Amino acid sequence: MVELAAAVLIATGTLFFIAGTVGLLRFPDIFCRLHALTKADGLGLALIALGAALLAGTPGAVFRIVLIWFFVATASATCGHLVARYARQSGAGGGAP
Amino acid sequence: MTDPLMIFDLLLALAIVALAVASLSVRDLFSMIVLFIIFGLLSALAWVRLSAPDVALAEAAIGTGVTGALLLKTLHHLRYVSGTLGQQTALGVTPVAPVPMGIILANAGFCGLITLGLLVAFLGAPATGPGFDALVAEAMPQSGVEHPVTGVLLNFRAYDTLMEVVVLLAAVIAVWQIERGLSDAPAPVMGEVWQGFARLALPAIVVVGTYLLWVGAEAPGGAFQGGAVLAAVGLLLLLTRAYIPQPAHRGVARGAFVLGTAAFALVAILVAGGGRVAFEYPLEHAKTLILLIEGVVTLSIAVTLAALFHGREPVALSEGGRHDT
Amino acid sequence: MTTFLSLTLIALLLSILAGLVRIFRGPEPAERMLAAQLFGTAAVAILLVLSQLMAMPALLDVAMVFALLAAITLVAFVVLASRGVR
Amino acid sequence: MTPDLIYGLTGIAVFGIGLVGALCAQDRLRRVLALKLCSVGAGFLLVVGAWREPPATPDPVPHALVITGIVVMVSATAVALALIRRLQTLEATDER
Repeated sequence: MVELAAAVLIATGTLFFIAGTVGLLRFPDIFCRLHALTKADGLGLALIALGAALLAGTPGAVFRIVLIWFFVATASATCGHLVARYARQSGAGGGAP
Repeated sequence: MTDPLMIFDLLLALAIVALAVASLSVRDLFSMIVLFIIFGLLSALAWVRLSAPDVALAEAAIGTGVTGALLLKTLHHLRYVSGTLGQQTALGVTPVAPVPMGIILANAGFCGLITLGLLVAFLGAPATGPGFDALVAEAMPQSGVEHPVTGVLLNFRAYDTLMEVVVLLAAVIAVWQIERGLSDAPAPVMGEVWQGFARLALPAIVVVGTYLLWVGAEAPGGAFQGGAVLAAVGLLLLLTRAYIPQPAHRGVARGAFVLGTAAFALVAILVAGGGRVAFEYPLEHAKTLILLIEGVVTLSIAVTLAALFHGREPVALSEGGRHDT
Repeated sequence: MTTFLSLTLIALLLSILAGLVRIFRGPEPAERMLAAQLFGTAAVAILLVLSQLMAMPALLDVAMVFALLAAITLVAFVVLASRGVR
Repeated sequence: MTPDLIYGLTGIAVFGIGLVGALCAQDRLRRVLALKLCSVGAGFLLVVGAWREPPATPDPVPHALVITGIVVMVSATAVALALIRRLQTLEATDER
């Protein structure tokens, strides 16, 4: 039962990653791509981490997975903000004011 | 039924070779560096697939992280100095007297021959040679640590690791001779989001670095990987100019550079006192000695890598000097 | 279960390779760095699955360092690139 | 087609590409990067030599060598890039 739940979680996580890549390729300007990217890989990784945590038995592994997810979530949010600010300052991405 | 993991290996191998070709052939220098960073990322995954997590840690932290940041800094310096900062693409600077095409093709041909020779040698070699794993496994109980790679690095081949720390010391001495001067670049406006993240993440990274150092005794990790992670904190502080190196701090920096080598050599020599050869740790103290050396070497590596990234000796130049990034 | 995890591994790696197109085509440097950021996170996901598949809990530390690597290179890019813009 | 054969061929290919790049690239940064590719290719061959069939653990000695190689390579790259930055500064001041 747990394996089935983990499999479903990991599958949906992978779908989010694929959506993130499609968003990266198809969206017109940098801000849409940024939006697609940080959402998709943030949530995608969260689901995969949850699936992996279900499969991993020892509490040590589960704690490390949660730590990794938390660090990646905050880091990708901050970096998304930094790139957006840099893109706006350098006048890129469709000349948004 | 082909094992799907083999398909993953084939895909990864093709991606690594394609990225290697792409990063050397793309014209824009910035794309070259980004492709190199992704090449390093995928090659670290390849190390993991070859069940070498220690090498993957070292490749990710040092081989791609510090090297990638160094390359970005050098590219920025090229555009800052040549005044083409606004320009989006910085193309490769072709030298004054370009090498004629004939010589380049000849070189490429010879390299092809060398690679062919390597290929023949690799395919002809016996599948699994004897190797050292039996010897190491048998000697592990006397090494004082459980993880074989750390045992090899810090005990059986400790002399080689000492020389490696000396190489790092020599590199930072060379870099401080090459480049001098204070950088007057303005502090980048990082914004509150970054300050909040930095206040949360930097201490966490220091904890992860120390954890990597400690776990090295029984699992992949150790002095170099831990030192590289701590150096990453130094890089972030230097980049966001939270810490600007001052001439007064040079004494402390020099002490930290030499600390790793000095402690390693001192322990090696002192241990040789009681009728033992150098580097032959007494069995009951082996683990504590190894961890003592690893701790000091980690600190020294972190400061050295950060200084290598900063790239210049922070001393005020008399004749006006070069002030840039 | 293992074949299912291997298939997700292949899907994640394909998502990285598909994203490489953005690196070649991306007009501005910021987009190239974004793609590198996505690949860093995808590599962390691959490692989480691999640590299950190869039964090596040590891969979680490798995943942690991967996450750190992606953050370092991106901050280096943003700081160095924005210094020249103003 | 075990992993060690696949990654052994990758290592040789990456080493060959790095060698061609190191000798034939005109641009300084590209040559430094090509040398780093050579060192990764060589590392591949070492770790492939250490690989054993899954139940057995791989040979730790080549892993230690490759870790040492990575650290030495980053020191060499740092010195090379410092020299390149110095050259760039001198060339820029000559032009002005």
